Amino acid sequence: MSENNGTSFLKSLLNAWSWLFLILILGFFELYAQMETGNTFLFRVYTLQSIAVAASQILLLALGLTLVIVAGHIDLSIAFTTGFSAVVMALVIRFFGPEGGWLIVILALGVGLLAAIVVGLINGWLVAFINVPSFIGTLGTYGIARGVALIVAGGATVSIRSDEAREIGNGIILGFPIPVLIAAAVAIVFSYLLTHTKFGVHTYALGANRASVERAGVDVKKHLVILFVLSALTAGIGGLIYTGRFSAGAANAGEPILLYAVAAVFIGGASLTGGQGTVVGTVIGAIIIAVIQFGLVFSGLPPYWQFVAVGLVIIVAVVVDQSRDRLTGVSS
Amino acid sequence: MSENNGTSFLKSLLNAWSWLFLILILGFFELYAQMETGNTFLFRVYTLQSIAVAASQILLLALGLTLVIVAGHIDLSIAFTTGFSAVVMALVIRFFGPEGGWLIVILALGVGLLAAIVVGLINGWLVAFINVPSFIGTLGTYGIARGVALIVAGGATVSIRSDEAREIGNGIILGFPIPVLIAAAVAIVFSYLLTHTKFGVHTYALGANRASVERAGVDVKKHLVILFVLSALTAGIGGLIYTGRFSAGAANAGEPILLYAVAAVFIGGASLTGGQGTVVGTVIGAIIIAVIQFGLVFSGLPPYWQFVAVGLVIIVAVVVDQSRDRLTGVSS
Amino acid sequence: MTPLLSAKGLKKRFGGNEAVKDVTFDVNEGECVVLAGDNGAGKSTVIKMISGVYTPTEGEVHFDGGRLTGKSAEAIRTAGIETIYQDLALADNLDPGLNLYLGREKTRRILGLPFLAREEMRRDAVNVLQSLGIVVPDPTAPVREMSGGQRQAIAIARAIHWQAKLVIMDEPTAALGVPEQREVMALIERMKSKGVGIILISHNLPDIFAAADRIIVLARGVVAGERRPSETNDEEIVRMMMGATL
Amino acid sequence: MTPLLSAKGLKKRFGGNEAVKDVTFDVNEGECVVLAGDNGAGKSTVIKMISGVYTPTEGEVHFDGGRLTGKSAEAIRTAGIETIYQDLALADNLDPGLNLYLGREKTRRILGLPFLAREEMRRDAVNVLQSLGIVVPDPTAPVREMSGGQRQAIAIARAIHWQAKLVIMDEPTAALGVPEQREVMALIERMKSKGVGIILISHNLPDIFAAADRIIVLARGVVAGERRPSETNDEEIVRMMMGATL
Amino acid sequence: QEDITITLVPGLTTDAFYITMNRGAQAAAEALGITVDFQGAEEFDPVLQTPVLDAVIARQPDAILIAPTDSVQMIEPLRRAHDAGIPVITVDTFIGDGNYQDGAGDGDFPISYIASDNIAGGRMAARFMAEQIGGEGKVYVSNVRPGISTTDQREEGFKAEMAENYPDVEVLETQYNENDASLAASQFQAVLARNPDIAGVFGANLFSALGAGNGVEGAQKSEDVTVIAFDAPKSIVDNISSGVVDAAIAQHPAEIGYYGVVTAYAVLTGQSVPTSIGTGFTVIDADNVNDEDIAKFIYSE
Ligand SMILES: Nc1ncnc2c1ncn2[C@@H]1O[C@H](COP(=O)(O)OP(=O)(O)OP(=O)(O)O)[C@@H](O)[C@H]1O
Ligand SMILES: Nc1ncnc2c1ncn2[C@@H]1O[C@H](COP(=O)(O)OP(=O)(O)OP(=O)(O)O)[C@@H](O)[C@H]1O
Ligand SMILES: O[C@@H]1[C@@H](O)[C@H](O)OC[C@H]1O
Ligand SMILES: [Mg+2]
Ligand SMILES: [Mg+2]
Repeated sequence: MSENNGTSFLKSLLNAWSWLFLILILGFFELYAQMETGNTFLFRVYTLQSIAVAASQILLLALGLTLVIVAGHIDLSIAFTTGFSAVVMALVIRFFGPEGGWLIVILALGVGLLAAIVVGLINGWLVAFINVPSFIGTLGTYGIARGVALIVAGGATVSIRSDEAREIGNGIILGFPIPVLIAAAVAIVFSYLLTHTKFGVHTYALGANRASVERAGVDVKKHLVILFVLSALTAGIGGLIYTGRFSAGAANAGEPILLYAVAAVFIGGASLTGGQGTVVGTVIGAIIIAVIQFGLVFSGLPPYWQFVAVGLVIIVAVVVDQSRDRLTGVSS
Repeated sequence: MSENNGTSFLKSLLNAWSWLFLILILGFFELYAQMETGNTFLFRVYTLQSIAVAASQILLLALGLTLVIVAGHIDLSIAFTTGFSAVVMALVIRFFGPEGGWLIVILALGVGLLAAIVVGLINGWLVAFINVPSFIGTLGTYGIARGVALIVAGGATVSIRSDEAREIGNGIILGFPIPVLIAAAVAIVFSYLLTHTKFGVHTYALGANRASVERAGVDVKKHLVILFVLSALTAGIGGLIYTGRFSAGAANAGEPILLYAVAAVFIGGASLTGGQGTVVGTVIGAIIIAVIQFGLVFSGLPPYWQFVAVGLVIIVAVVVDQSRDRLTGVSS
Repeated sequence: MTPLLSAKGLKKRFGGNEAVKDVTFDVNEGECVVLAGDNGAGKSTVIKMISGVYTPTEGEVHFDGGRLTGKSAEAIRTAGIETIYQDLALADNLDPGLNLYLGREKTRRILGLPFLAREEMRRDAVNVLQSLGIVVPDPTAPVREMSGGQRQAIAIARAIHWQAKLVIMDEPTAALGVPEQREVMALIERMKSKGVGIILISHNLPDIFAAADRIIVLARGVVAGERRPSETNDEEIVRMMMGATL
Repeated sequence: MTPLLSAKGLKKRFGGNEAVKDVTFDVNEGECVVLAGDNGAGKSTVIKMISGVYTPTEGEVHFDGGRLTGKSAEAIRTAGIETIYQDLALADNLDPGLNLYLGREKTRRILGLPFLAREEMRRDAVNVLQSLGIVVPDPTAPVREMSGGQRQAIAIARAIHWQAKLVIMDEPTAALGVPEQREVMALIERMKSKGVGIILISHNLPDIFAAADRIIVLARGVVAGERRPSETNDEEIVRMMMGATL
Repeated sequence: QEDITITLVPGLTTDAFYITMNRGAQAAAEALGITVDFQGAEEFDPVLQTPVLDAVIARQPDAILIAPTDSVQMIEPLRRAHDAGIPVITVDTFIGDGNYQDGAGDGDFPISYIASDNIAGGRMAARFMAEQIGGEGKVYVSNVRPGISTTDQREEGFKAEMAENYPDVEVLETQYNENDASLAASQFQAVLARNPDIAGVFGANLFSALGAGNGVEGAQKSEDVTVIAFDAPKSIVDNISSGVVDAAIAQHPAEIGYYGVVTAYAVLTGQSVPTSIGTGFTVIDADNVNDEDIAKFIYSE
């Protein structure tokens, strides 16, 4: 109880603002849909499922990235770690043929994740041991993962036929698409990691002041390696889901969503300089992005105006967030 | 003289390392060319011109960005500020028809730059006055500039017929392509700004510790607005050159170059947290990128392997830079 | 005589916490007013409301005939108030010369264009620091690489280098060596004799008694009392500091 | 009796500048050794070579029978050395409780999973700070929002909260109020009586004389001399500090 | 039926080809008195196209015309439209094997496929190139990036035609330019530096061709090097007039859009329609670029 007085209670209340903003735009689209088409926007299983699946594909890149950004670093390579692991998974399935069954699919998932972990280890090693700034180090592995994915795939995509893989990407359990369940599980684990474990505290401290953790006797190099492996791992899971959803491993699977993933993390409250950001914030950020993408198409706004609208909404999302600080006089 | 003793002399000597690395890769390609094809790689006006033009297109996005990054911020919107100003210039020329002559082209250049400045002002206002984190604010204007460029263009590209515009993009003066001369002029001005003026000192101080400049009585908000306007302005110049080179203003002109521009700034020694980086470094960074892009094609490496090689070279460029610190024992 | 500076009813609230309230005091020309008080009493908060870092939640500050409250840090500095902050507020990536002149850099024209006079500023920094008894081994190095006391001396140098009418010093000698502390105390005397007003924050009782014309004691954000050094002693001051806490 | 800690021939070079050289000294159990010296003399550099922040350019450190040099900061802390750094080294975005326990956080198992015991750590922090005479208005706030003295107290709390065999304190009282300074001095006495070895860096002569069993004076990076407080006086110590400079 | 609404989902919204296709679709819509919406993603990519498609399905249009961004990967997302009872017609690109309604293969459910065959277009470019360079010499393909099915197919057709019918033409490694004309220009110059005898470049889309043309011009090789462009927006046509580009393979996107809408209308009004409609190509070069009847094949931008 004692910590729930004063600022802290106020804070948790105010952290609800991004939720509020999300509810606001949902309300807006619902109203619009009712007036314009007479149909509901929100209260359809199909709409909710579609938005949730789109958000979860963004989220799987954004979750690991959140940890890396909180620690004051960045990971660009996830753009192609996703593709690399998607391609590797597809190759394993193709190698054993469509009759492989669950055993082979599970093997393929494992090998796909291993591929991602290798990228993460290289990133961690570069940043922690060779002191390469993470922006440049992971831009390097971005190119490497891309090239290797294309080389092993022997082209851009490896298509497969596997009902089991398809089930992972498109199955629905109790109304919840499997990709959404997986993303939710990863989000819960990462939220736990970041808020309730030593590892999480050290990640925040690292972002604020590397010396503080180093001098406190934390093995910062090891910590960094783990961070980049986690980031690669979630991106890799994103790749596996991709392969399942689309029955093809594509080397480019993650590239077009990188920017959205980074945006989700920043909308969620992270900062370039590190030390800030939460998993819950990133989840809301990813959902906001998925909702406006869906909602704008749904509303029938012409495509070029949608670019403008997405830009505006992103800015407004953060301005709303800022004004809460101003209202409560936290800044000077 | 007094400041050229001790560390400082050593420093300036060591800053030559990135030059050295550049010379190294040039040497490598030259050697390769001599052995493999019997031709020279480097000692052809034509090769040099071609690399320089490619570098200058990257550089025009990277120069303004360098200032912004030194100040601890980022500007993603340049990806489409370039396209916006390219499109606007093309529209003005098209409006007056192919017989407009220099007067119209100059008018078009002016209006194109004005368009860019508007984007810069919005960025500056968002970051300085509304306290929107620059990553999100400029991601928002990225979308807006993109949408507006496409809307005003009424499509993706605006083609023009203007010998004057074509001259700006493709002319050569005393062996120097005009785009290269323009980029060089901007680089010299920005290098002067960053190293020899109050504005430059405040930019570095801002990146290290915003409070230090604020409390020293510098108008930080105004400073930020100027920074973002400068960044938009150089990106806009890049757009004008693009329109000249290709006789078409394309809304997407800058988008594929953004990542290379950011990479050039970081290869040049800047850091995510601000307070570091130089114009000279960025110039070398951009040249390194242009050289490897050219050199790898020249060397006949298969395309997928080129992705891998670019990644490796980027990493090695920075590792070389790091090892100099290690050799001189600057780090603990 | 109207006071050089007068603060009236200053209050500052951070979120739910009122760090400072009802703080009213004057500073006259050539006078050194010491703000004393326990840790967290609100001393730094008070001086930041004067120097323009914080906007007071309530109250206002007048200086040299004008109203300061609401003005920018820039305007307040131009009006003639220099401040040494407790956290120093240095630009760690710049050398001592540039830190000394930050915001007021010296330039030299070459072909009509202004160029920073880096060496000159550096030389000046070395001289000012020397007058405080501080030698930095490499004046071209960024201040990040300097020792705690060297850094503090640079912050002091920055404030005293300008012809200010009022100098605010938040624990200026905390990191300084013995001889340097003495230099700063002597400096305060010299500035007073030139008519400069001084607000000094210090936890060092001998220094407080040596420098102060008046001592204002803050306790838990409010003024617990005001004394002239000749009217009081160490014990009373310490008791006043604790006063509100008991 | 073998000393608890012995430093032999320590040297540290930064770029072209030799900040410290030939520094040799011992610390015994229950002994307080003061490192005194002017600003920039090399005191902080010496203790960072002991605590593992810097690797010495030359020389080595032995502690409690083992060699420290080359070990990580982590290993050195585990071996039983706690350090209060001059720059505090706090994680500004965390609350006092997490800063107190940084690297050694308390957890509690719920359904077999470890969860940080935030409230418990916070409560402990409030208590340790209270024992130093410090009250923070909101212990859930990040330490970024604390006053200079509150921050320093958190750094002190962090070092004394653990059962260390040697505590290194780099100007621990610089930002503290008068009563808090007294608390820290008393604390040093209590630790000594429990057999803890202490290295104290301070510019405050009365404190130096009160706490020290031996005073080692550094001047311009080298040991200018070593004295027991009973054998010397303020003036001699100050002269030794300046010694090499003259 | 006044209130028929059809949505056209292009491969990407910012491309002259699809903008022109939309123009044709709107012309048909006007003629038929129905509504055609245009909704798509910013890049030619299945991950981006899928959420757009999902939202389009939520609006429940009467039919969907789509240029699927991948033949395999878009099967599942399009099945959702089919399952929702919305007829699907693919334009420009196809899913599965492209043969619909024959009971074979995964992606069999679309009603019809209306396009100019990109592989055939690539072959046409190769034939024209071979003629121009006299049946021998070195050429290469300047392409966007691996993984875009349309441009990949043009490259495939180009290479296949050369391999089968022009043994003396050597096709060098493809160069990928990320849709950056500036990079495409520098790549041409690098290829030239290595192969001073380079005879031709096939630019597989607008920016690849614009860039290659600029590179050729910069090297003052316009006389010796043949540049063939795929697609014919105005900027390419201007470059043909000025001699920088030698020829463009123009698809007929407006026709595709027009027939697409008409086919959908036919389906919705209960007529039977063919499962595939091929639209042609027109080669634009210096000889015919100023002809009256060529103008209609120039894309809007
Ligand atoms: N930015 C801030 N946000 C929230 N609380 C703050 C902030 N700055 C100061 N405080 C609180 O206000 C109170 C007064 O702080 P202030 O820094 O003025 O103390 P001080 O008298 O200068 O103490 P010290 O002697 O330790 O420097 C403290 O309890 C502190 O925690
Ligand atoms: N990281 C560094 N890089 C370069 N020079 C350094 C570095 N750290 C310290 N120095 C230099 O080494 C010398 C000794 O510094 P040190 O911090 O040890 O002094 P100190 O005795 O602790 O002084 P103070 O009492 O002011 O804290 C100083 O001249 C300082 O400028
Ligand atoms: O220009 C191309 C267009 O013609 C094709 O159909 O889709 C991909 C585009 O890049
Ligand atoms: Mg204070
Ligand atoms: Mg020190």
